[in-house]
Amino acid sequence: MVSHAIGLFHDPESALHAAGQLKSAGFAQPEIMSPVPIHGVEEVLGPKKSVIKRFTFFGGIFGALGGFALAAGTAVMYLHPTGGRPIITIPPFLIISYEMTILCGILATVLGFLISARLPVFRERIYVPETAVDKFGVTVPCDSDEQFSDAERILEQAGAEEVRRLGDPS
Amino acid sequence: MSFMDRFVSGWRKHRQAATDDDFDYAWTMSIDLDRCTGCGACVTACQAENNIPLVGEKELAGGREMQWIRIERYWEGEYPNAKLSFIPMMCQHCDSAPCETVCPVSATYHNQDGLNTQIYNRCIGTRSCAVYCPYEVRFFNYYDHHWPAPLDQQLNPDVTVREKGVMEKCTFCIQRIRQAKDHAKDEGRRVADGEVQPACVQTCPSEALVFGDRKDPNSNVSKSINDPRAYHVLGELNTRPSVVYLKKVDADVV
Amino acid sequence: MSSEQKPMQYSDVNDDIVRSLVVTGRKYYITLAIAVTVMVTCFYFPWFYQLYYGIGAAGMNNPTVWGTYLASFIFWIGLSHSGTLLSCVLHITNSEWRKAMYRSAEAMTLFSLLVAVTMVMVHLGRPWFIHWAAPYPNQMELWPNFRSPLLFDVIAITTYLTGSLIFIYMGSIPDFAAVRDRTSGWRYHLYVLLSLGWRGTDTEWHRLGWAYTFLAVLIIPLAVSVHSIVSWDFAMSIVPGLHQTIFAPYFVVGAIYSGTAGIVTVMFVLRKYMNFEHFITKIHFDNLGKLLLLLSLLWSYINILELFTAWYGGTSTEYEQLRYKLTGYYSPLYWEMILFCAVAPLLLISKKIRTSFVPMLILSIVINIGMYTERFLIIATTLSRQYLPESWRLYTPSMVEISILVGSLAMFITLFLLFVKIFPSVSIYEVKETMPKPQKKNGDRSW
Amino acid sequence: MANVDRREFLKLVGAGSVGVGAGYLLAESIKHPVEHLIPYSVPPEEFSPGIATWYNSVCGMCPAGCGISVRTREGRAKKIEGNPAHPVNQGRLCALGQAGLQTLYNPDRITAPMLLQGKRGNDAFVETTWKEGLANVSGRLGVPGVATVVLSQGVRGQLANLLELFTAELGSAELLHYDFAHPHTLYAANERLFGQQQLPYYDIANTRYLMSFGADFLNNWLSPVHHSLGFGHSRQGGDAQRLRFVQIEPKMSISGAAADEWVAARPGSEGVLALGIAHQILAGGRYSGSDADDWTAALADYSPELVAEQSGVAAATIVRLADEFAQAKPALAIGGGSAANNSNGTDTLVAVTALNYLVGNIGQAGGLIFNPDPVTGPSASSRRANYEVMRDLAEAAQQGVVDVLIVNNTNPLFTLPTAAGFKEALASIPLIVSLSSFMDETTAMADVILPSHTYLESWGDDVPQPGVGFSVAAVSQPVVAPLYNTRSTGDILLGLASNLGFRDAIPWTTMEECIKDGWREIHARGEPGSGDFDSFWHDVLQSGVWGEDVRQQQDATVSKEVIDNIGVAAPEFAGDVGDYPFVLHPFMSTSMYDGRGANLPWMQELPDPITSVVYGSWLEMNPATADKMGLQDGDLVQVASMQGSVEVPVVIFPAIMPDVVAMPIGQGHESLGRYARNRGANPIQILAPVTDPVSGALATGATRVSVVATGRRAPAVKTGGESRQLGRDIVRFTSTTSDATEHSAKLNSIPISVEPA
Repeated sequence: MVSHAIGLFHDPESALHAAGQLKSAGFAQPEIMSPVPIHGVEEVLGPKKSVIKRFTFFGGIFGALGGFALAAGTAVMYLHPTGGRPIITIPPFLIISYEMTILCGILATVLGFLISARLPVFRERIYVPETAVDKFGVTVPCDSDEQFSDAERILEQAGAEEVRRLGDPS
Repeated sequence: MSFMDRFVSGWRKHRQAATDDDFDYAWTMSIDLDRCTGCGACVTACQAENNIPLVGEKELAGGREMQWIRIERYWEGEYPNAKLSFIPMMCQHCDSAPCETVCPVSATYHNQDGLNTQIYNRCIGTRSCAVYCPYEVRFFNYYDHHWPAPLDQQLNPDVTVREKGVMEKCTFCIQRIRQAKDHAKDEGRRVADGEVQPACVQTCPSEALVFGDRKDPNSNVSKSINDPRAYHVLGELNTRPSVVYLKKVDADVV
Repeated sequence: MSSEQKPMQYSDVNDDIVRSLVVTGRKYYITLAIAVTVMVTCFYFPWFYQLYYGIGAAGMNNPTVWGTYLASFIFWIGLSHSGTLLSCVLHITNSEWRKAMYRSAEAMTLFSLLVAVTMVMVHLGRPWFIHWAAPYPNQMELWPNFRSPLLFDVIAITTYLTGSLIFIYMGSIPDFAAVRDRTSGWRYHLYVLLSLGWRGTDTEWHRLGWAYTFLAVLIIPLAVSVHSIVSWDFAMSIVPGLHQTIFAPYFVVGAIYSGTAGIVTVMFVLRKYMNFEHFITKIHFDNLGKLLLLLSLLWSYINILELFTAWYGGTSTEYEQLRYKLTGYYSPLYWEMILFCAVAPLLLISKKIRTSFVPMLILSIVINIGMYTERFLIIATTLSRQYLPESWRLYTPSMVEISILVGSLAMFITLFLLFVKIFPSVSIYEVKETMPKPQKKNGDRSW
Repeated sequence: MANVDRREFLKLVGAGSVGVGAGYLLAESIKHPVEHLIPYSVPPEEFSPGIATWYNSVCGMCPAGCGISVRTREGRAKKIEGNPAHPVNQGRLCALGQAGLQTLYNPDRITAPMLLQGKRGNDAFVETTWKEGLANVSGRLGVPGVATVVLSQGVRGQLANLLELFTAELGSAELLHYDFAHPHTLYAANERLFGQQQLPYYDIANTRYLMSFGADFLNNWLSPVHHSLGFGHSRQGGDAQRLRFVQIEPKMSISGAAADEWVAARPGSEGVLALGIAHQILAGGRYSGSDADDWTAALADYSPELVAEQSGVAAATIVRLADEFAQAKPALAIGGGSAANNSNGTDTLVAVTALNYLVGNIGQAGGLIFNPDPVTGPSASSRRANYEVMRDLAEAAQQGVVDVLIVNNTNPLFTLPTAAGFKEALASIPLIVSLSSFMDETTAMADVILPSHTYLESWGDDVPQPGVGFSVAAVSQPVVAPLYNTRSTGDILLGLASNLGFRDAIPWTTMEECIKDGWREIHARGEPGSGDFDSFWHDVLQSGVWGEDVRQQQDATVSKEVIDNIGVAAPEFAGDVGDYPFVLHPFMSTSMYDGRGANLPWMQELPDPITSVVYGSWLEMNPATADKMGLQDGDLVQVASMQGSVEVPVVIFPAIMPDVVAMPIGQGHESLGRYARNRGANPIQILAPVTDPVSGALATGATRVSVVATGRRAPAVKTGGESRQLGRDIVRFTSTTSDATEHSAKLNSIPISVEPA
């Protein structure tokens, strides 16, 4: 585990500021850990792209086609004429298609979320439990003690209530 | 043939609704209401042929009768001009059967004889077919029924005994149809008119019931259904029944 | 919130919620014990009896082959409707007041759906073969009949259940993480698993936000379709009184209506017994009350429309349905339903009632009783008066059915009781979002 | 048959599927009772597992004598169908006939001979052996001077002969055939008018106008299946003119429901009405026979106006009916059922039958055709016990004159009113022997039960009565091995006879031989070169029926004496109008017949065609009357006559006269097994002992009753809901005249969705 410097802030604005400072000081991309989603991250740390919408979209398309194919294909596989209708009956199969669109869309969205958020992870990672309550943490990896003291300084300047060093100092 | 061609031809084929031509036979029954006397022989014949359980007084009182064919009776007018009409009612074997489309597990569908069949061991007992049937001719096994010994010795070995939770209904005595078809097939011919009769038709004392293949234009049933008196019960629902009723003649009706 | 002593802090939220999970009073155990006992005696015993002897244990008969089981099914499906649906709609429209209540609303959806699925099992003649309705390649190469409205149901409800479960779960991941940090023992391990290693980084929040919104967008049409499809079980038949185009919107409105009332009930209980006074306030009741009023008016409108079509159509079958509904054997229930669902909710026009907790509770219960009656009547009146007068029969529920109805309620309560001890029943992070953001402390400003 | 090769197997398959198996082969195999699904690893030759074998026989459920084909599989009877070769039913069968299987497989059959141990009527029977049971009875019969009465159900053919021989040998013994439903009045009327011992054949199939006075000929009057066949044929049988059918009765019967016109006439006034119609025919000059003047004189008092007053039928209707009846050719009048069950029953039927004479249809197609004498067995009307005979028997027994009573499958305790005193009579008879297959009320009072086979296990033969206009006889053969330790009635009698040493008069050891001997005579009627008896017998067993085109040509004249004395007295009713305001109209229901259907679950579950009631009794009441009394459908009422009372629920019945209440016969058994016991009420019990003095028959329709609400509700179990169509056009009508113009779409093409209502 790489050594990390973590500054804990009382408010999101200060945390964002600190992250910005760290970034401009040439540190690797800092991470902000917060109890609530905070706004303005992209302005400070650069835009975030999400692939989730593609997952959702293609999942939906797959569901729509797959749903119809499932209904029509199985109807053709084992012929059961019912109700004087054709074997491939469009309106009911569209309903199946519709539901499958949503089902596959949902599942794909979840998949997209997990992949893009890199979850689940069950090994130990840099984490400060306070950030789940009321602290806003800014994390940055530090390769050396010098780097850490630089980070510590920047964080404290930005108003960190506390700065911790986590992980193995390597 | 390329995959695409097969797909297109398959699509075209399966987008067509089945017609009489798609079935081997189109079994049809005609019921002459002018002949029907309401005697109930058909009801008992059906019970004997099809292993229809005895449900008992309590169940009957609860409205759970189990008779694939029943005699409905309708009064017109008041005393002294009251008139009574009987109408035997059984599964109409509709070509556009509402019950068939609703079954989620395909337990009921149209077989190659154009019959509306009920596959007992496929039924999961949603009972939706009974709701969808406008003729109220589908019967549900609310219990496992037992025949006290030795009444069970009468059970017809050609017909399944249904277990609880299964829907059942008139089959046009499919076991007899199958037998006649097998017999005809052995001889390399089609089933002749009158060769097969369901138990109700077979026993009807006033010969009000006629059964046959309407694809054969010379069959008795074809003649019956071309009678000017022919009509379908609840024909306005467009279920296209295979049971045709012949109007009762009443000189007082204009 | 103004009445509270001091403004809530972020940490108070965590404390309150974690306490609600960890600290369990005797009252809770007693309630749970009662709920479980009622569930077992009133639901499982009669059900096993019915499984053993057959559906005959219920009061259904030949024309009325559907009964209270299916009525309960629609009822529970309906109840499920406001949770996730409402939550999604409010999420997309960014309603702040949603945030304190949506978790429990979604839980309600989930559990109503579970109970609804159980009711289907109870309803089936041979539930042990229910897997035949699932599309999977089996040894007979036999696939389900995709033309059947019932199979639409199977697919739609599966989707809805999956969607709801995912939606509530996804919204809870940050909360699981928060709770994880404060618990120990088996709970800790559970929450480690449930939180998936959530740390609350900016990327995670970003992805969660997008995924959550997509889910919400997907679930809204799904929820609408689910109850439309449930209505098609009826409307696609040709039974007079059921074969109506209005049924899909009717069912959807009815579903949201009873679901919203259900939320009011649940909120009241949570507020009262989980000490969530901070989170669930008059604002919620006021807003839900307005929604209820709107829905009741919509519902009444559709009912009048239904009567009108029956009368205007004038066919013997439809007209008899109308006559029978208004004056027949089940008519007292009909008028009870009108009183409970159309007349009583008019009281909600008064703000005073909307913002008082107990009257709202009573109204919400009354509405749901009325809505259950509606579902019962949809089945009982129509099926007992179909095309052939000769086949008309009356249907009255048997003791087994009534018992299972009571037991299903207990099952719902049991599930809910277990839920509040596992899921943070109020969303921690979203409640925090509604609170004033921590401001920089004076003097800290060093930049 | 140890190794069946394929060829042989196929032959068997062929034989089985051809349908008709040879029954005599079964006689060899009836030794082992059936116990398992396929009880034979190596089956006897005539059983092929999986292949049905059919046996032709005769239906024993009612006296009509229809031919049946019984389908058997693996030695078990599976289905009874009509024998297409039999002229009576031509392959058709009624509900009761179908249910015959449930007499065979009834769970409440008596399975072995029994002796009473203890008090009578306490079900204190112990099983015994046949040897002991027969010895017990023959020991008592063998005592010189013992007065014996053999009371049998109406049997025909060789069994009837055997019964006569047996009673004759016994010495001081009397043979009585007792059937509740036996049409004594009809026999009496035919005898008086035409001097006929037989009932005539009513050619309904070819008639164009049928006027039925109370005869429920489609339900259970005489030969319902044959009548139904004829009815169907004359109604819609090809291009001939459709039958017009008028039913005259106080309560709509099943035949009344099928009628084009149902006319309500006061109970007992049917005869007067018939005479009024006859009067009108003569007045219109439509009868031109040589005795027209005699008739005119005899009928002078029956002008339509006077008849209208007595019958409650409008004079205009009477005139119209008379005109229609006289104009239609051929027209047929039949009478029976409710018209015959009054104190003027015979006179009524004479009047009704005379209508046929007046329109000249005697011996004509579509009319009334006389039957030849039966080819085997005694004549139909001999030794028939009517009510008066039974009452006298009861009186004699009470005085201790009867020592032994042998009851064969008849149940007088159930079918006689309490007023007949039969129960008390039984108590004073020292030895009662019952040959019944079931523990019916009479059998429950027996000392010795020698249980007989059901008709599906026994040998027998039969001549249908009424016949079909020519000579017919049929053989009844066992279709399954006996289920229990029972014997056929004939074999029991033969056993007793052998114990008693009647070898000379009764030489047979089995009933089969006895029947074969009878049929040798029939064989002898054929042309001499027509083959030996064995092949003849084989053919008869295969087809189940034998017929010969022998018709009776009889000059149908009515003597002047009969004409002069024609007239119908006012009916006599027991009970004061004030105290007992209603006339009770007991009727035989479709399923129960005279009560014998009550132990058959199919019959209990067969809804009454008109009211749809199952499993119980009910009281039919006019809606206006019920309204006036504040009674609703399902209210339990007490129906009381001077003889007693029963409690039954009310069923509102739209087609019954306001002052008549009707009750079905057949329920109210105290015994007869689980399906029959303690169910409904027996209206026969409360009937007053009024008889028709001419025929001695019980006037079942001559009891007045009061109907009092009990305040309780006990609705009859019905399978039907609302019985009005509410404009839904489920049953559609067309008028004969509009047929030509109205034409619907071809049905076998496609939807006839829109059709003029």
